[in-house]
Formats: sequence, C-alpha cells, structure tokens
Amino acid sequence: MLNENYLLVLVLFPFIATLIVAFTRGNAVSWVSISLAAIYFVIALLGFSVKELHYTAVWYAPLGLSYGFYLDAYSYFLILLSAFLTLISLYYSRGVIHEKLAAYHALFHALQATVVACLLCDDLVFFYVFWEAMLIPMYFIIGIWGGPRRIYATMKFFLFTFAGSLLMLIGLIATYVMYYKGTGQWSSSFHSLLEYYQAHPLSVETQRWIFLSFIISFAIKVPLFPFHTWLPDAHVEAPTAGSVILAGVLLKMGTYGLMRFAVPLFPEAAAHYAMPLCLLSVIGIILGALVAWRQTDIKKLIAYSSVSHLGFVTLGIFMMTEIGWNGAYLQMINHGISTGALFLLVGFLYDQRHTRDISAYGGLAKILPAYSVVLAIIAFSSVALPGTNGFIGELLIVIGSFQSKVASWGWVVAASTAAVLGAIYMLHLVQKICYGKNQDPQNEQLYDFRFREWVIYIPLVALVFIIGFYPEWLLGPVREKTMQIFSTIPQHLR
Amino acid sequence: MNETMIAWAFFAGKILLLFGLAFGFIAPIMVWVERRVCALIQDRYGPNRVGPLGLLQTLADGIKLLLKEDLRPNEVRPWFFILAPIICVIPATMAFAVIPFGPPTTLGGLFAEPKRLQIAELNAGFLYVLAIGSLGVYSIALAGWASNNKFSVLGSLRASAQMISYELAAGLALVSVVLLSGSVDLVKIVESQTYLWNIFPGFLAFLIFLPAIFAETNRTPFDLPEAEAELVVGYHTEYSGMKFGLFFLAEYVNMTTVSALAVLMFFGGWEFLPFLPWKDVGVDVNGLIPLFGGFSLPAVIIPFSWFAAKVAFFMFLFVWVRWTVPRFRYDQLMSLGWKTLIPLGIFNIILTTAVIVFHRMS
Amino acid sequence: MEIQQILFFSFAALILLSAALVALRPRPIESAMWLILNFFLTAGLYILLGSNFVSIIQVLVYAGAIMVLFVFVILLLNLDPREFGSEAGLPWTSLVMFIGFLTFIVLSLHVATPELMKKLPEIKETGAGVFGSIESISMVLLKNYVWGFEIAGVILLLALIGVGLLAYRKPPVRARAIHTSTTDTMKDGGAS
Amino acid sequence: MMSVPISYLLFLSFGVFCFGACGFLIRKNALSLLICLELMLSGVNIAFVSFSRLHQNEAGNILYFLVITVAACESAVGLALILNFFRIKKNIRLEEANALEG
Amino acid sequence: MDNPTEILSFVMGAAALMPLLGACLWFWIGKKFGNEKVAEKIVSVGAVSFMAVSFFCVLYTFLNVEGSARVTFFEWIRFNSKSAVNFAFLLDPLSLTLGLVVTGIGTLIHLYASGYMHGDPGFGRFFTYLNLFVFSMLMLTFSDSLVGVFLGWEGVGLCSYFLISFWFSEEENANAGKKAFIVNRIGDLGFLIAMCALFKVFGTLNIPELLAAVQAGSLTPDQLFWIKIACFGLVLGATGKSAQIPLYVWLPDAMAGPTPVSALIHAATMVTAGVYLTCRMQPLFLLNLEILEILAFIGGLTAIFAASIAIFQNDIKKVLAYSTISQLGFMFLAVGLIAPVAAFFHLITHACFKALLFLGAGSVIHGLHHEQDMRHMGGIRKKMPLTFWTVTIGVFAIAGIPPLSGFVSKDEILHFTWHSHRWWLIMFAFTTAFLTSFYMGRLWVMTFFGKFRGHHEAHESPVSMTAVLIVLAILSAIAGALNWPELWGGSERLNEYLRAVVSQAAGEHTEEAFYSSLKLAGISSLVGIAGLTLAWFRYRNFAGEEFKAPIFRIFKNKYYIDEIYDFAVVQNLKRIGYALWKGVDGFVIDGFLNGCASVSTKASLRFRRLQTGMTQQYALWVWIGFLLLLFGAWSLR
Repeated sequence: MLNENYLLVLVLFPFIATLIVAFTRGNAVSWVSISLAAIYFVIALLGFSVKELHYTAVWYAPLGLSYGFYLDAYSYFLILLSAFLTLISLYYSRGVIHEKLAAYHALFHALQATVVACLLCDDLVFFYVFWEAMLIPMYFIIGIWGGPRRIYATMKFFLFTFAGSLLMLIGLIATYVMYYKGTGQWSSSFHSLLEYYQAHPLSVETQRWIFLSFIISFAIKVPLFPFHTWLPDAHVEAPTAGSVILAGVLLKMGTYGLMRFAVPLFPEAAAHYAMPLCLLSVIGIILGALVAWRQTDIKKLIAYSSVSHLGFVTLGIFMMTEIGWNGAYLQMINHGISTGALFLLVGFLYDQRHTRDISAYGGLAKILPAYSVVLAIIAFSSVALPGTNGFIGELLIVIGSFQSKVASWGWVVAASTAAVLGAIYMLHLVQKICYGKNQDPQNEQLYDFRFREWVIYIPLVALVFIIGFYPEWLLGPVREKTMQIFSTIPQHLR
Repeated sequence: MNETMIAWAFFAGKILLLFGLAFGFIAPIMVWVERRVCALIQDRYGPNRVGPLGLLQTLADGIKLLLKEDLRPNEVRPWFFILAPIICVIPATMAFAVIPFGPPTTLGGLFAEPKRLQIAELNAGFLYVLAIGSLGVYSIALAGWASNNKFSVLGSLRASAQMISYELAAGLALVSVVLLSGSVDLVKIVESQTYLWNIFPGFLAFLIFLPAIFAETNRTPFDLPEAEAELVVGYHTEYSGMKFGLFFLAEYVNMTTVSALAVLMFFGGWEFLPFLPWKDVGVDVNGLIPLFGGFSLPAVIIPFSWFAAKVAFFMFLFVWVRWTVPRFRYDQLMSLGWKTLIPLGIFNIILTTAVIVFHRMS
Repeated sequence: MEIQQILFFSFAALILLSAALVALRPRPIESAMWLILNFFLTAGLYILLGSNFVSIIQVLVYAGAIMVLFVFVILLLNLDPREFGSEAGLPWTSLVMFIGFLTFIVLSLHVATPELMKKLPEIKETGAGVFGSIESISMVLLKNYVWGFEIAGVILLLALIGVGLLAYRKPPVRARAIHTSTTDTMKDGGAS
Repeated sequence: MMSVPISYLLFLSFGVFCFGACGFLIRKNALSLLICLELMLSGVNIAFVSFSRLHQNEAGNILYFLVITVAACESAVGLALILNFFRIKKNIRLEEANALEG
Repeated sequence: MDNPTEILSFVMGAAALMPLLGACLWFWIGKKFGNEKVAEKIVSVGAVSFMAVSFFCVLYTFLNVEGSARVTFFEWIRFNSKSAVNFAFLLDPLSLTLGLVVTGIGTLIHLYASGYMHGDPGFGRFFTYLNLFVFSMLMLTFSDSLVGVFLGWEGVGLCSYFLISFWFSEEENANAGKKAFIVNRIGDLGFLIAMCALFKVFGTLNIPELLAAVQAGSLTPDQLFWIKIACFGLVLGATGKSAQIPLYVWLPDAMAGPTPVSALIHAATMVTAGVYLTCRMQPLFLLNLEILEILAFIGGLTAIFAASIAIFQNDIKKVLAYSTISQLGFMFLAVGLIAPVAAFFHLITHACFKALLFLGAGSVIHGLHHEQDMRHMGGIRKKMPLTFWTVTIGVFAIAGIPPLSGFVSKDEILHFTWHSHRWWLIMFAFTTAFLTSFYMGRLWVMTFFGKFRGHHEAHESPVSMTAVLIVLAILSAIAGALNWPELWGGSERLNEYLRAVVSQAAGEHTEEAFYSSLKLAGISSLVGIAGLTLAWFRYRNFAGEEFKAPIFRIFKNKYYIDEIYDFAVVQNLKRIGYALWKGVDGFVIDGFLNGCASVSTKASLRFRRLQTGMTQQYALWVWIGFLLLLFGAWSLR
C-alpha cells in the first residue's frame, strides 16, 4: 500500500523532471523528456487503488501554513489525465517542435508540476501560488511557440485569468481571516477550514461575497460565458500540444476549483448564485455551439466547442445534484480526452498543410482513411454519442440537472439542444474535412497515420470506448467522493 | 564676596588665563619659536633684533598686520571672504574651552567641592573637542571658495578632504583611549592615567593619532592645502592684513589644542611621570600641598606647569617636524589616511575591546 | 519669564529665521551656511532640553560631517548661477509657501490641545545616569534598541558601498591620458 | 530646567519642517534640495528630542540617532548622485532631470 | 450452462455480438484486402452467415422464452447507490417479435446487398456499417433500460448517417446523411428529456421497473405531470426516428444511400423504432390519453401528407420513401388509437412488403445501371420478370388487395379508426388508403409498363437479389396469417402473443361486428382497387406529361417544407450563430474588453501629462495628499 510519501513523489517528480529537462542538451531532450513523462504516468497509475491520502508538514505554524497535500478521487483522475495528456503531447511534439527544444519540454513539465501541485495541495496559500504559477508556463508556451497573433492571445489569456485570480486571492484571504476570527487560530488547511465552516457557516451575506470572488476566478478559467473570449484566441495561437494541455487540463482547474473549494465551503452562497450561473452555463452551451458552427478556423471551432462542453460541466455543478456532479466530473475527463484528441488531429493536418482553414480540406476520407475514422470516432465522442465517453457524462449531467431544485427543467431542455447543435458543428467539421471531393492538389500529398500517430491515438480511442462502455472504474471512486461532499451540504440546498 | 561671586570670579579667571595664554602668549611665542627653531635647524640666526633674542619681533609683526590696509580683491565673494577668517578663529577658541589644564581643586578651601580647571565644565569634553575640531574645515573651505582663485579653491578642497579623512582616523584612535579610560570626560581620562599613561596600552592609537593631528592642523608634512610650491599658499593666497593674521592665529591655537589633547589623552595630562603620580611624590593636587604649608596656589601651579611643559614639548615637536620631514604627495596623504590609518584604527578598536573584555572576564 | 524661556524663545526665533533663510537663499552655499547655523542653534536648543549628548552629536555629525560634505561638494562643483538653475517663478513659490503655511497650520491644530500645553517636567535621574547623558542613552540604545543600532550600522555600510560605486570612475590609463592631452594641445595650438 | 510646553517645541519643529519642505519645492538645484531635506530631518529631530524629554525616556533620543544615520546616508548618496549628474549634464539643474517625463 | 438464464444470456449475447464482431472484422478485412474479389467473398459470406447466426439465436430465444425474461450482462452506468443501468436484455413478446423482424429481414437484405454492392470499392465498409446497424438495432430492441434503448436509438442513427453518406464524395450524399443525423438528434433530444423526467419520477430507467411502477398506480399530480412531459419527449423522439411530422424531412433525402440500406433501415427496421418505443412504453401513454390523441392525429396527418407528396415524385426511391412515411403514419394512428397490436402487425407486414418494394426498386435500379427516375423507366417487365412479379405482389400488398398481408394489417387499423368515431381520422385514413394504392399503382405502371424510356438496356439482377425478392414476396403475401382476424376465422396469434405486454381493446365477437368489419374490408379493398385502376389508366401510356395545375406544384414541391425549414430554422440559426460570434463575442464582450483597454490607454495618455518629469511637482502632489490626510485626521478627531 502506498503511504503519504507517495504524495511527495507525485508533487515533486515533475519539478525535478523540469530541472532535468531544462539542463539537457542536444538530441537527448525529447527522449529524456518523454521518458520522464512516461515514468510519471506510471507513477500516477500506481495510485489507482488509493482512496485517500493526506500529507502534512508544518511550514509556518504561527500563521497556520502547512505543506498539506491531499489525494482523493477528485484530484487523482485529473492528475492521471494530466500525466496522460502531457505524455501524449510531448510525444506528439517530437519532430514537430525544433526550436528551443529543451525550454519547450521543460515548460511542459513545469506546467505539469504546477497543475499537479495545485490539484493536490490542501493549503489555500499553496493553492493560490500554484494557481497563478500555472499561467506562467502556458504563457511562455503560447508566447514563444505560438502562431502569428500570439502576443495578443497571450496578453488576453494572461490578463483575463490573472484578473480573476486576484479576485480569488481576496476571497482566499477572507476565508482565511474569517477562520481566525472564529477560532482564534490561523489555519490555511482546506480541511480544517471546511470542517469549521460546516460547523459554523458564515452569514449568507459574507458567504456570497467570498463566493463571488471565487467564482469569477474559476469562471474565467473554465471559461464560463461571458468570460470565454480568451479561449478561442489562446487556442488558435497556441502550438498543438499547448492547446491539448490548455483544453485538457488547464480548463479543468476552474471546474475542479468549483467542486473542491467554492461550493463545499460556501454552499449557501452557491445555492444563492446557482440560478444565474446555470443561466450563464446554458447561454455558454448554446452560444459556444452556435458560434462553433460558423467558424472557418478548425481550432477555433474546437475552442468554441470547449466553451459549450464546459458549459455542461458548470451546469452539472451548479444544479447541485449528486448525479450532476458525477456527470460533471466525468465530463471534465471526457472533454480532456475528446478535445485533446481533436486538437491533436487538427495538429496532424496543420503540421502538413500549415493551414487551419476548414475550406482547405475536403474528401480526406479517401486520402487519409485511418485519420478519418479516428476523427469520426472522436467527433462522435464529442457530440456524446451513446457508447462513447461523452454520452455518459452528458447523460448524468442532464439527468442530474433535471432533478435539481435550482432551476427549471426548461433550462435543461435548452442546454440539451446542444446535443443537436453539437451534432451540427461536429458533422459540419467532419463533412468538410473528410467528405466531399478533394479540391486541393496539395491534399493529395498528405500522408496517413504512421506508427507515431497510432501510438498517440490508440490509447485515446481506447479510452473513448472504455469509458463509454465501462465507466464504473472512474465513476465509482468519484461517486463516493461526491457523496462525501454532499453529505456536508445542507439538505435544503441540494 | 559670597560663593557665587567667587565662582564667577573663578570662571572669569579661567577664561582670562587660558585665552590670555593662548592669544597673548602662546601664539606670539610660537611664531618666534618657529622662526628661531627653523633658523637653528637651517643653521642661521632667525629674528634676533627686535627685543631680546628677537622676542618682540612677533609683536611688531602683529602691529604691522593690524595697521595694514584691508585689501579686498575684485573677484572675491564678498561676505564669505570676510566671514572665513572669523569663523576660522571661533572653533579654535571654542575647542579650547573644554581643555582642563589642572586637577580639580578647591583652591585651598575656597570651595566646598573641588572645581575643575576648565572653562566649560563639560563632562563630555572629548566629544566636544572632536565636534568643534571638525568645524575648522569650514573656514578653510570658505576661504578658498570665497577667494575665487583656482589655487585657493584647490587648497581648500585639499584641506576639507584631508581634514575630514584624518578627523576620522583621530577619532578612531581616541575611541580606543576612551575605551581604556572608560569615560569621555577629559578630567576623568586624566585621572584614570594616574599610574599608567595611556601611551603604553594605547601606543598603537598614539601612532595613529600623531599623524592625524599633524594633518588636522595642516602642518607639515601634511600641509598640502597651503603648499607654497604648488598652490602659492593655497586658501589664504588672497588674504592679507589682519584677516591673514586671524588664520595665522587660529593655526597656532589649534596646534595648542591638539597638543593639549594629545597630552591629556596619552601622556597623563598634569600627572608627574608615568607610573609615578604627584600623589606618590607627595603633592596633593586636590588640596594643600604639604611642602608649602597653607599656601594653595602652587597646588594649582605645579601640575599646571607640568602640563604646560608637556604641551610645549608637543608644540616643539610640531615645529621640529615641520623643518625636518618633507611634504607628502596628495595621493600618498589620502591613501595613508584611508588605507592605513583608518583600518588600523578600526583594528585597534577591536583589539582594545577584545583585550578589555578578556581582562574583565579573567 | 525665566532665563530658560528667554533662551528658548530667542533660540526658536533664530532657528526659524535661519531655516527660512536656508529655504529662501538662492545659492546653495548660502543655504548651507544658514543650515550650519541652524544646526548650531538646534544643538543649543537640545542643551536647553537637557539632551547634552544629542547636542554634541548634532554638532559633530550634522555640522561637522554632513554639512562639511555639502560644502565640499559645493566647492568641488564650483558652480556658477547658470549651472545651478534658474529660480522658480513667483506663482510656484507662492503656491508652495501657501501650502507650507497650510501644513504648518494643520499640524499646529493637531498639537494645540490642552494636554500638550502642559509644561515639560523636570529632568530626572534615569537608571543609568542623568537623562540625556551619554551613559543613559547608550544603556538604552545598546540594550533595548540594539537591533535598530545594528540596522543603522548596516544602512551606513550600504550607503558607503553605494557611494563608492556611484562615485567610482575608471581611472584613465596614464600614458594614454598624456598622449591625448598632448594631441589636444597640439590641435589647440594648430587651431590658434 | 526648561519651562515651556511641549507644543511650543512642536510648533518650532513644524516650522522648521515646513520651511524645509517649502525650500525643497522652491529650489531648482539639486544641492539646495538636499540641504532642505536635511532641514526637514532636523525639524523632525526637534520633535523627537522634545518628546524624549516630555516622556523622560531615551527613545526619542535614540530615534534621533537613527534619523541622523539616515540623514548621513541620504546626503552621502544624494551628493554622489549629484556628482554623477554633474558629470553627465555639466550642471545640476533639476529641470534637466526630467527623463521620466511621461 | 445448465441454467436456462445462462443459456439465454449466451444466446442473446451471441445474437448481439455477432454483428458487432462482424462490423470490426469486415472493416479490417475490407481495409486489408482492398476491393479484391476474395475480400468481397469473405465479407459477403461472412456477413450473411453472421446475420443468420444472429437470426437463429433470436429465433431460439423466441421459441424458448415463456412470457418474458431478462438477461443481464454487466453493469453499465450507476447513478447512485439505489439505481443503475445495466447492459441487459429484456426478452418479451414485443422485443422478440421485432428482433425476429430485424434479424430476419436483416439477413435477407445482407444477402441481397452482397449482390447489389458487388464491385463497390467500399464493400467492406458497407457491411461494417450494416452490421453495426444490426447490432444497434438489437440493442434498441432488447435493451431493458431506456439508456440501452437510447444507445441503440442513437447507434442506428449513426449507422444511418454513415450509410446515407456512404458515397461521400458527392456533397449531396454527405449533406443528406448530416441532415438525417441532425433531425434525428432533435428527436433524440425528446428521448433524453423523457429519460430525465422518468428518472425524476421513478428514480430508475429500467423499463420493467418503470412500467411496474406506472401500473402500480397511486401517482401524485406532480408525477403525472412529469410523466406527461416524458410522453411528449417520447413522441418527439418517435417522430424523429420514425419520420413523422414535423421531423420527417430527413427520410426522403436518406434515399441517397444504397438501396439495401433504404430497405433495411429506412423501411423495415429503424424507422419503426418509434412505433416500437411507443408500444413499449404504452402504460405511460395510457395515463395521458390526450397525448395518444395527438399521436393519432400526427400519424393520420403524416399519412395523408406524405401520400399526397408521393404521388408527384418521379424518383422511384423517393416515392417509396414518402410511402414509408405514410405507412408509418398509419402505425402511429393505430398506436394513438390504443391499438398497438394493430400497429405492430402493420409494422411486421410493412417490413416485409416495403423491404420487398425497396429491394425490387433496387433491382430495377441495379438493372438500369443506377437509374432512379421513373420517367426514364417503363416496360421492363419483360426484361426483369422476377423483379416484376415480386414487386407486383408488394404493390398489391401495400395497396390493400385482399388477402395479401397489407390488406389485413391495414384493414385492422382502418377498423380501429372507424370505431374511434373521429371523422377527421377516418377521412385521413381512407384518403391515404386510396392515395397509397394510386401512387403505388403509378410506380408500378410507370416502371414496368408502357414504353421503355431509359438509356441503358435493362437486365435481370443476380440470384442473390432475386432469391431475396422471392422470399420477401412470399412473406408479404402470407404475413397476414399472423394475425388473421378471429371474426373471419383467423386465430389472431400475434394479438394473443402481444397481449401480455400491450393492451388493446378486444374485438367484439357479435354478428353485428362481423358485418361491420366485412363492410369495412369491402370498402378498403374497393378503395385500393380504385386507386390502382386509376393509376393504370392515368399512367399506362405515360410519356413524360404531369399534372399541370398550380395547386399540384405545391404537392410536387413537397409543400415547400424543406424550404420553409431551411428559411425559418437553418438560416436563422446560422444568422444567430454569426450574430453571437461577431455580435456578442466580438462586439459586446471583446468590444467591452478592448474598450476598457482603449479607455485606459487614452486615459493614460492624458494622465501621462501629469508626469512632467519634474520631481518637485510630484513631491507637491505627495505633499498635498499628505496635507489632506492630515486635515482629514484632524477634522475627524
């Protein structure tokens, strides 16, 4: 059985990997980096049987600060996803990225490190630090290896998320200070805060303000309508691997924060704001889908589809039902897999043709049959076809939300129209790329999947179906965790 | 004649005695001594016509200076030109105010408690001397600047830099003496040297202090500010008449002050000999002197004379050095100050402290 | 009126006068001179207040060291009026003076309260000696405020290093300097 | 020994301080500025020493020492800066020290 | 495997997995061997035999299951501690009947397709999709939970999508597939909502538990409301999948796919899923009679609506497509009138004769080298005799000529309609019956009679196709025996069999009823014969002329429904999407942000003038601020 030192390994390994990669030179960089990522993935897999782990060491006792790490189902699967996607993106980047290779790989490991630390930490101060730190590697990844408008995109990305985080800092401090006022001692451990706030809830008014400060930060990260406009820009300009991690991991931090911090700490406030937030989610779902349909840039299309999908996640969260939460969590993972795979697929074309314009392609099903099959599978996973992973998440969210007391069932109906709209834009994409006649002689030169691509896509496609047909390995632990969280939320708010 | 009046009279007496000595006796005599010693060293006569042994020569010179026309060149800065010699004398005189010239005495029972033989009975005399001593630089700086003459300015620049630098060295050297004596009160410092003059434990300090006072008073071998060969005569090139006389006067007063300070700090002040104080000889400096039964004045005069003799030796040293040691170059001067004396001074303080602490502990 | 009061008022008047002159005289050297006077007077005031040691330090450090440095720099630069700048215009001066006056008024309003109008107490013996004496001050300084003392030392050291760095100029290579100066003279000579 | 209220001393302190501040703003050369700065510090020192006397403890006097430490450092660094400024600009006119103009 | 349940689960698992396994195999083989002959052989033989295995598995189950049974494979989704959804089969008369139809017809069509698709480069791919479809359809049929049904429901939609756009190089085909999928998705949305509502009420999505809970009664008004919502959702789902108004538009376009696909998916099986679902969930509908009313009305309206369009179609498959829509309308009419057995009976007979018709049409198209326009056909009965005769049986069956299967099943529906005493439904039903026989007659006459108007010489299809046609023709002819009314001496076996799971008003066995039914049968067969006769005379000498009256143009253009949808929905959605992109995202949000940015830029351009670079001015500001603070502190004292 693993003990709590496992958490230290989990947290520290990527940092060490960052350093190792940063100081590697020459041809070894890629392989060193990829093998480190693979080792880390294996390490992360080892923790599968772990239900709960807690590590604490005193940092600064007078202010109640500690090196607190906490692993449970919620953090575990996101870590696994992050390790998995990092491994895949780094493997993908081999042969695609040539300049400043060591820095590139090191930044991905650094991103991994901050994400994992952010997911694991049980200390509000650490949480904030790593929350901010996450921005930095991504900022450089987009800013250095990005597209032509990368400066605009990085500025937008950074300012948006940073503005949000600052608001969250206020909320964190308020949470921290309120605890002190109540108990007379300092503590920034999430667990002690949670216990305290459950036993002595803050006045609703106070809760609301703190919750708002949290929610804006998380909403920007998610991104929830109307804070979503940074996402398409960032995605379009980011290098493929950056997009994968951005969509697959970084966006999840927002929803993770909601599920881990915002709602459990302030259930009353969450209930109070649930309705408008649900409304925003629904707007985001529909807007994302409709706008995605009208895109000519493939990456932008996928980016807007992310907005739509994450709208589902937030809807599931704010409808405040257990089933909805399980679905939301599952949908986070699903989105990571599907959207990550979609970005990789776009990258596959982009690396060969250097254009993301949808109209440059057509009839690729003939030229690239394997590619088209994988694209279709992933696209249908993205539109939540039963039998794929997307369906389970969406079904749980919709069924859960429908039972919610938070908002009318009509909203769920409105949100579900995304099933139709999603089909519209995804089939639009598939049709424009794969079907029809090929108009461009350049497309004739495209090569289909080689060994490298199969290595990348077989796990992804396998995951699509594994989760689609047997989600219990993931849902089981998550369901228990959700039950545990919901047992702390007052009955009348659920 | 009540006690207050006696006190006032005593106060006035001290002032008269000291300033009378300083301005009316020491300065003229020193000018004469200087010239005579110079002549002696250079194997010539020196002034020997006015008065016996030419002793009145200085007086005649003084009269001449007073009677000369008050020249004021066109380009000078008027106020400061006049101000400089005046403020040259003030600190020199002020520093003199705290120099004790004898042991505290009741003047043979005139007072209930022993009175100190210094004009301002300040208990932080050492610091006061340092404070006032540091002001001497103003007059030189101002004089040079006000003269609006490039030699003068250069001279005053040199003077200020040099005085600031060596003031530090002197201060550092004296700090170790203060550490040894455990007081900043000059009288107490002297009293602490009853058996052991500070020159013995503080020899290193004296080695630092001695060049420092030469530099402070702008005397050869550190007379760069007025180096005739380079800067004509530096900051007082444009001065003549009594304004020049004031500078001249102040220089000798300063010499006296620093000599007195050296004696007080290192050479036991008015004490008789090293390891042999008056007390052991049989002179009770605080009261009656058994030798002369009932007459109290010698109790003051004998230590005072002894003190004056020591000071005179240092004055002679100044003169002696002036005519025997060649002038330093300016960068040599500065590097001696900053790179040798000041680090040495700091080292000396640490050493002294360590020794004292060690001594206390054991 | 006691003698101390007379002394105080005359000192205060002179201090204010010299302060005003420091602010108002156009040339730096005059300001410096008045400031030196001001420091002396302030030192006198400190003696009246019983802080003898402070008074001596005021003369030693302020008048004897800091101001010497100023005068030294003034001499070094040897500026003419063109180089030390034009005078501020009347509107600016009067605005500044007005605000200064307002500040004085407001500050005075703050302290013009009955409890601050009580006379100062007589000087007492503190534990280590008379108030304001070197013993008394140093006992407190080196016991209660030893950290402040140390930090002051560190600040001084930092300033020392900083000034050294600021003032340091690479000395020109001597031979080269001579060479250039001769060529300069030759040029000058050629030109004239 | 001294029989005036503390507030008089404070008035004096304020007066010196305000004169220093006025001078700081009126003067147009860097040297005068530094000089006025010293004046302001001196004004503050008067207040410190006065309060020290009022409360009969040495804290004010010790603050005086700290202040002059700062003053000494400040003047030394300031003068060094002025020297450098003079080396570059050949004058010390503050009007010319406006590289930060927006 | 002594346990009967274990045997059942093995058999049914095989039934479902054979097609899935096939799907993977054919894809791999098709890829591996390209379009080589050997690959084609392997695939065709394999596909048909896999399907046959599947059919026999279902048949075995059909014969061995008494009443109903459930086999569970594994747990799929667990909602909470109480409720979960399994991969499990519900084996009861309803599902087994449909299962037999699916696998039986499926097998025949696979056989047919192996001939029809001969030489197509995507041969392996085709059978992949087809097998996948059968798998999905079996999931739809047998799943014991609504989620499982939904898996099949969407799965068949997916396969339909792939198969419609099978020849994807043509933009039109791709568009048709997309349209089918998206319109189906709208229906699926209803299904999804229904699931949500049912879960809200009952906390489970397993069909047996649901129905048991409904039948247990004692539901609160609130629960009844949710059940009503669920019923609405199911109706929407059914209209989508079964191509009823308003979501029928995809079916005609779906004819872009290969003809076997049209036969299997768009005639026999997939499109009947809606009927199956409504029958399956009948207890729910019985709580909401007004929804049944609506369903009946939709069915009737769709029937007449589609029939009226079918008259004017020239594409042979389009005619059949509208005919399918129309016949599905009949079925819904029956369901709406609480006659699910009749609906199901019609479903079975329809599966037979419509498959026959489609395959016959396919044979014709195949024989005419992919000519689909009836105006370019004619007089080919001599060239393709087998096709002609089999199609004739199909036509007569659908037209309701006794005693063919179509007559029996349609007559039953007409019977229920008549007894519902709703005049508009009666009118719809009889008019549709007439129109049906008319347009089928038109098709029959235009294709097989008159002069040949085509370009290519016709030839008879291969045996694998004609054999299937013959089997289907026989089935079409005799399927009526399944449920021959008791009144006329039949046994109503289907009725007996299905009664266990669905409820239908029992027929009366009086003399009066007998005469009344005989009268109805007479009328309906008369209507059928009249339609055929009219078509015979109208189109016997067809030479390209058509109805010219302007009113007919509306029919011909399918009531402009596609255009109206395009104009009202699609274009508006596009506009909204564009407006949301450029307007909300680009103008409002980014505009706000960029506005903030530019305001701060401009403001800082102003404010930078405060930065004069004159230190003393800054100092003055500081001082003034300090002064104000001081003053504030004083005034607050």
